[in-house]
Amino acid sequence: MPEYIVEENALKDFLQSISKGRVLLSPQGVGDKCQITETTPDKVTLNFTNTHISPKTLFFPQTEWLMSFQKDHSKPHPYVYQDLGDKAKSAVVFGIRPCDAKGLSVSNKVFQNDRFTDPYWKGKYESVIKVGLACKDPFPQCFCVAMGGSPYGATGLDVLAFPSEKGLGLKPITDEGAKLLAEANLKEADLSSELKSQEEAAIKAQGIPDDYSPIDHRGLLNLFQDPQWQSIAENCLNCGVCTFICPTCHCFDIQDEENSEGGVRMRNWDTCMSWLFTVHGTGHNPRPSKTERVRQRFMHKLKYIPMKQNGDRGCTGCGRCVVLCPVNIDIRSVALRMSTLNMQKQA
Amino acid sequence: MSEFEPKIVAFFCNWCTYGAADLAGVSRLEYPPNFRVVRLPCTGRLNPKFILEAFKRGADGVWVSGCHPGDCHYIAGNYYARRKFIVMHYMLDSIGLEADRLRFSWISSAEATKFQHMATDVVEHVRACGPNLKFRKAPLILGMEEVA
Amino acid sequence: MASDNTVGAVLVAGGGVAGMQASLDLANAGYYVYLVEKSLAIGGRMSQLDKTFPTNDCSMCIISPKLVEVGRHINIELLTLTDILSIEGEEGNFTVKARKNPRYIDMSKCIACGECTKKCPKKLNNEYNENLDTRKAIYVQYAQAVPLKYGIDAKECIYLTKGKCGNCKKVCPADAVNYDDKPEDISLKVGSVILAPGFAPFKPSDFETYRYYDAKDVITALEFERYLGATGPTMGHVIRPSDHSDPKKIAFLQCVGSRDINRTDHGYCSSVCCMYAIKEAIIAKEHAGGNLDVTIFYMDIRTFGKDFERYYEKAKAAGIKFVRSRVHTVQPEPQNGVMIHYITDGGVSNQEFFDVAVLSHGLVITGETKKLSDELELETDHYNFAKTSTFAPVALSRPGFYACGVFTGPKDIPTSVMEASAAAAASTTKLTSARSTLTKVIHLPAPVDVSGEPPRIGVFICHCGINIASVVDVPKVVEFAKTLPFVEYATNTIFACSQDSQDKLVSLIKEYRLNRIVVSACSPRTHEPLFQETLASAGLNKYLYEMANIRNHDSWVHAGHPAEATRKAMDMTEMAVAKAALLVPLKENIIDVDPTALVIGGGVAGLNTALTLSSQGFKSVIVEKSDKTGGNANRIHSTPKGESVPEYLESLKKKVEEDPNITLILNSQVNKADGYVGNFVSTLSTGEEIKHGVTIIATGALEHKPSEYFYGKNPNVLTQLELDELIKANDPRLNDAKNYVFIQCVGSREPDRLYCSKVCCTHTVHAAIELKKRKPEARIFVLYRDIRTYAQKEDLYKEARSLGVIFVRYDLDAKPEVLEEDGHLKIKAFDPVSGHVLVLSPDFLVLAAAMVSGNECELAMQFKVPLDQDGWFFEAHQKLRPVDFATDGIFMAGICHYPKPMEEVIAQAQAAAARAATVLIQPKMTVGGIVAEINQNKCSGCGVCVSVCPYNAISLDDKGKAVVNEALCKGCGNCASSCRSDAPSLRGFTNAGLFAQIASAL
Amino acid sequence: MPSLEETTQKIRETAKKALADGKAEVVIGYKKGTYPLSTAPFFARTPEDCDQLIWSNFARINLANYLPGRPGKVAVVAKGCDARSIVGQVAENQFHKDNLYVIGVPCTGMVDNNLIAAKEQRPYRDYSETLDTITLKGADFSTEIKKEEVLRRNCRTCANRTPKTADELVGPEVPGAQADDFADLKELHSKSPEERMEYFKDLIKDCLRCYACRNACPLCYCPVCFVDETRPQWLGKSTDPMDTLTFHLLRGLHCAGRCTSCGACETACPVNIKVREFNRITEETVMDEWGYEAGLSWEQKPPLTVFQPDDEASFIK
Repeated sequence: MPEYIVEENALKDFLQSISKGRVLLSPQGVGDKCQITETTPDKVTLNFTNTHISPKTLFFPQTEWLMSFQKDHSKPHPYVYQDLGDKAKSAVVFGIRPCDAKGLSVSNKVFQNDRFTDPYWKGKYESVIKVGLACKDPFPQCFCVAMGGSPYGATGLDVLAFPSEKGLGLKPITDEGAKLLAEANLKEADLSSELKSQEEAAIKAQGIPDDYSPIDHRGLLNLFQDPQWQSIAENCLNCGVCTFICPTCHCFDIQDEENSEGGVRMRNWDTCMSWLFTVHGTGHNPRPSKTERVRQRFMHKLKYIPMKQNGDRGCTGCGRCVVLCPVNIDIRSVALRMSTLNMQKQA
Repeated sequence: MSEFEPKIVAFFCNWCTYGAADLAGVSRLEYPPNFRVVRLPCTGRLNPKFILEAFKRGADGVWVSGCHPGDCHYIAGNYYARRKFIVMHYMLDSIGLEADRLRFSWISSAEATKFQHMATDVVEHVRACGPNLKFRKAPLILGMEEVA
Repeated sequence: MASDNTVGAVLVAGGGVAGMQASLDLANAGYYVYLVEKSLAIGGRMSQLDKTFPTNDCSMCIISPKLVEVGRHINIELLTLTDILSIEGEEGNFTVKARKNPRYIDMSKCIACGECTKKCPKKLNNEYNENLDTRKAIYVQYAQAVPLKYGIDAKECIYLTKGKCGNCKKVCPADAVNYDDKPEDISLKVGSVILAPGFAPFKPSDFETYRYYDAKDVITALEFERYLGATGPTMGHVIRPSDHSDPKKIAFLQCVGSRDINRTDHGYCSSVCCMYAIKEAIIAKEHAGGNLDVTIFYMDIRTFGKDFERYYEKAKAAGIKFVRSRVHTVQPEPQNGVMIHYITDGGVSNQEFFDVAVLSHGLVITGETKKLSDELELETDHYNFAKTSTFAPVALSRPGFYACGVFTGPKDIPTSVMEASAAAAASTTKLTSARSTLTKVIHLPAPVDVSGEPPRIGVFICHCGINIASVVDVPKVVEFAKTLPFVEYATNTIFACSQDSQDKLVSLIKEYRLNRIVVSACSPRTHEPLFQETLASAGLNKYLYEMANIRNHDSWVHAGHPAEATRKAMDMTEMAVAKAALLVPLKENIIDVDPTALVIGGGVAGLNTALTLSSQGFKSVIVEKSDKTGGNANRIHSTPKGESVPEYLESLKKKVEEDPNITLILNSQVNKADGYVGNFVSTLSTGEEIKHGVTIIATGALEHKPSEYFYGKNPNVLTQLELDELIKANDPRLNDAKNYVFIQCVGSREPDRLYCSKVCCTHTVHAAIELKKRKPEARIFVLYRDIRTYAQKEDLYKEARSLGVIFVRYDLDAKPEVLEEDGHLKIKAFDPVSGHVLVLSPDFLVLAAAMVSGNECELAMQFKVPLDQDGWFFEAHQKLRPVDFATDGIFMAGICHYPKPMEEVIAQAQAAAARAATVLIQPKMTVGGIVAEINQNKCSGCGVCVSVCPYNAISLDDKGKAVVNEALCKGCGNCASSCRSDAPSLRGFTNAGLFAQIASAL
Repeated sequence: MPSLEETTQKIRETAKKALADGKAEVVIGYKKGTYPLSTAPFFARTPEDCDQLIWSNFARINLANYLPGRPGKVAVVAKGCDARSIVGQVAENQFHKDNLYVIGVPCTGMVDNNLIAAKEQRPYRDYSETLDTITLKGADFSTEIKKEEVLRRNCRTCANRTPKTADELVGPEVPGAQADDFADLKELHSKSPEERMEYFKDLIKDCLRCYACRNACPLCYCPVCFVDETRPQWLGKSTDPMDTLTFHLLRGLHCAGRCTSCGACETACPVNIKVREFNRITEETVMDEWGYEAGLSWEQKPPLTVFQPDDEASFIK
């Protein structure tokens, strides 16, 4: 597939073109206010680090109403839940980072796979064309490389955009992406070598990546029974910030709410850091302490998901949890400890 | 009724204000029918959450009333309650709940007329505030057609 | 034991607060009580009061629960409209003849709806409001009256006098009016009699000087009280009676009909007027929003009780003026108000205009009461008060007769209540063998287990005749109720409270297997117990009941808005149903009670408590810190009544020593206390461990050691007790002494000890008389601030003056100056009457040193009971529970509570015994019901519930989690609202239940 | 004023001594973080461990958090605010004073990373700090920032910087800052109720309901928090603004008379909500009404567990 170039002054036209008949979504705001929102072509900027919290909100909002019932006997089906339906709108998101796109693709496999499909996720995920923006200058928190990704990675994207010397480079990834670009009337250009050298430089800028591959190899039980979990958990406040801002955390809690007229069934983000997450109706809690909960988080990201998703990790190195953890529990250090332990056990 | 009729949840202690309301009844002292009374043993039983819940559920006003300080059937229940009320009052006032929506009073079981006047006064003040639109939960959307 | 003919019942005559308290204590101690009241309802004078001093508690609020308790007590037979005709027999077995006068209302039918009163054409003066407004010929005495049943004033009723009208019978929806009601003579068998006939307020009509008889703006204090009262003629608005305008200036004239032998023969002090005047002044100022001047004209301010002096100071700080002068003339002004003429302390004649003059009239024994005393052959004093001795303060001259309240002398409510309990104890010391022989017990069917069943709610909507149904669309409410979740059955009923409705309720519960009942009718405050009993008789746990008050809170107050009232009734019913669905059966548990009392302190109070308990058949252990019993009384020579204290003490100690029920442990104190009512375990300093069911604290107080007036520096400066010791020992030093000076209030009524020590004025006057009698030529000066010889003690003051004792007043800012010249005392004191400085050179200077608390902080902490700011033990309620602590099972007696003279100490000791007996009588106690419980899984052990529990019912267990002691919990719910994690839950008022109510209210 | 290094040294010595003297089995302190401008809580159990302890301008988290329910004897490094929290925890029976050794660090305030981010947007990989400055080092730049300019809000108004209730101070007492005068709250209070509510609703509009503020709070140690209750459910769990507001209101009420303005909640908030705003309201109330400041002495009783018969409350009619 060909690559395209959009010159700096043509960016607006390009965005105009790809958002025709669609909603345009793009990161807006700076610092802790930066998030992907509906916008117009003139407001799109390439000058941002990354959204403050992950863009999973696009497909998996913090609160989502699923169905409702009403109590009025004069209306049809009183007291019976009715599907509120999928509210997906056709959209294009411009500026999603490769780490997040990859992360969302991990969640996508959770929400739709050969066993079942979550219609609420599916509708939204599939109606959004994802144009990613590669990271030329990585930030101190970035470690996508170590997690098997790349600042120029294309997983989960339809199109990868990157800052080229001549403007904005665009590389179609999927057919849908190719179609989008083809319809945009763009100038074709061979940017493959520039892309390659940029990517290499960006990878290099992240430094020599830690090697977490030992985690993949063997020993689920070894990892599980590692006494070090206790010392990691000792610091943890179970605050759950890591899960809320994570692009691959996808757990939710179903809640019903009612008033005098009727009620709705909704789902809200949940966090495995919470005591409540696993507590049973009987009061029994299979994850009774911080240790089990902390272990769950890291094992899920770094062991269970790779086991289920052909080696793809549940962490894509976006670094949000590294920055936002109030007690500096750094997933990189934890992954290293898991790697080291495993090697010791094998030795 | 074309005029806005406020809905008010009242929390009365059993021994004083509930008694005053009983006596107002015995004395046939009329007051507006806008209250629904939740009877508590003592204002000391009033958890601040009850007030918030009433507003969240759409009450236009809340009225809390108990024994005068020193008259508590439970020796000191209303003294402790008063401290809670002070904290609660300033908190809700600070965050912008109209002061007239939340009334605290002390009405003894003998003060039927005070009860009547207070009841009327509470309704008038809440009515002047208009419907509670800001300090309540958004209505639930119950049908597909209404979904944006 | 009951082989003799002892009767286990007591007659209590008088349904005022004293009679009620005596009845309750008797009934709770295993005696059947006939409470005879001559009017329509109990409540007495206290029901007329707006507020009570010194806490400004609402009088009705605090008396109401007591009224209801008396009215519902299974072992108190309330005989209203009843006169005592004769009492024959002797202690242990009296026959009382009494006449029940007709009420003309069938009490079992009357629902107190008030329809009759509305239609009655006859307007009459309303005695409850001191005739300031009107009532009808068919009426209730006051709105909260018990029994809450109407009655017809036969002398005034048009039908009964003229045979016409009959309106009330026509409108009565319950068919309760019975014009054919007749007097009924009854005969009662009782073992003893307690008389609590109370008093009448002095009628100042005869005083032409005060012009009460003709000046509209001269009113009595009780009239003023009614003006202040929320249920009074002006609903609490203070007016100038002549034109109903807002008064700007009010004068109180003290000692009207008291301390007066010129016109009234009432030489005694009425004890309460200073305080009630200050109270009314404070409340009036509050009502007027500050726009009111109040002046109190007085002779001596007598604020001698607990917290009274502070109250006085508070009044002064609030701007109430106090003028020391007896007003000689009140002159009505032409239009409104009065001119008051008086002479100041300095002898200057003055006059001042006031809008209203309030006469602080005294307490008087009525002719009717005097007649009763005479008929019963009871000795009375020259003021018609019944005679008692210091050492048996509630026993009357005839065996088997006891008294409480103002019958024996003017006194305030707490003292009356104390005496009431004392009378309950004293009147039954001879009846122990017959205890529990006449009392009734309720037998209930075995409860049906409904746990685990889904709620099946029965809803009963009451018409209350037309009281509800004329406003609320009852059938519509019933139909609505049927649609509510868990409602299995809903119906309407004309009178839910009638016997046939109750029977129907029982059968419906069975027929529909109802396991929750909601009644939408009247107030749970009056009717919940009735329905709960019905539930219990159907085998349903009585807590599976909820009530919607659609009468008092709805139909009666929204008569003009039937549609809204119906909507409201539906909402109220929905709220009740929502709460009911979440109700669970509440268990009541049984705990054992150790029938032993621990009495801490072996003074007069402690010894009397133990002896009284022993006479009731209870064992006690007295723990005394020192090596001998008797306490301060060991130093006292004689009582103001002239009785010998040493002789009394000797016999008292002997009785205690010989009593097999009493164990006396000297030289010991409590080191550690655990447990709760029924089950205390205390460890003594001797190492001994004592198990006891109740605790009585009677640790006494100390005489203050003055640090002024050369005390401790000059051997001729003595305290009162030191003088008493000299008198007692007939010390030769007294033989030579000719000149005495007494200085009062040494260490009392000063900023850092802001209370009156109560006993010193009487003590000084008594000692002065004694010294004068011994040596008539002795010159005695008493330097005082206010002489506080209250009640009949005023006679002593008068006697001392007539014996030539010279009283010179001083102010706190000009205290007497004491100098020493060559070892001789010289005292300079300013005499405000003459305006000169007196220089006195006494042989002895006697200091009326304050009584100070023993500072029992440790003991207080051990038993978790409070001390007040002056170090006195703090009672559960200053008016109505003067011997109880808030914590159940702990009582107090004597001067550890507050300084008081010996007769009051002994009365309080007997009262403590009576209160203790109500616990000790029960081999098992029922606890539980509406109490708090802690979900320990949610408890963080932070202790906030422990801090806020007013009853010390919560403690932390060995795991650091909170636990509720059901025996102590009263169900206020403070813990439940204070806990951040909602670990405590108040049964019957759970968060879930209340949330359900809120949700269905909206 | 001792330098960061000197204080670090003193902390290490004190910690080692506390372990050696048997005053503690573990010393809870700070170690250098893995990410610029951070520290991590550290549990030192051996003298070697103690050498990892540091003092820093980024020792933001309140280590009192780790005390409730912890068995054994513990020494803890505490700033002024942390020490006040510890007093509260002891008063509320969360930790026994006998098992506690408080190593107090007179504190000159901690840095708010968001303020740094506002001053320097370029990516930096390294940094250095002194007691008064922070220097950021990027690929081609170095920026020095005065600490005074980037102090956390709560540190700017901290009048109790020296932990006076500590068992031992590792440095000389430092003067407190001008206490919070609540001028902004007073200013806000002069506005209309609509504006006030707007302000607070806007304040919390980004709230994720993650409850990190609660979990970071040393006083939020309840076994079950009211937000996790189901019967009754005190508040809904969705993003409904009123439910969110209820959460913050109730947390504010629960902290009344207890909050020591340690700022842990704001430090933990992933979306930088000024969570403490709600606590400040109650802080002002307990100060104005009862002259109460939490955690200043071992004897004081939290204001909602006591009362005075004449407590002023003129709004009660």
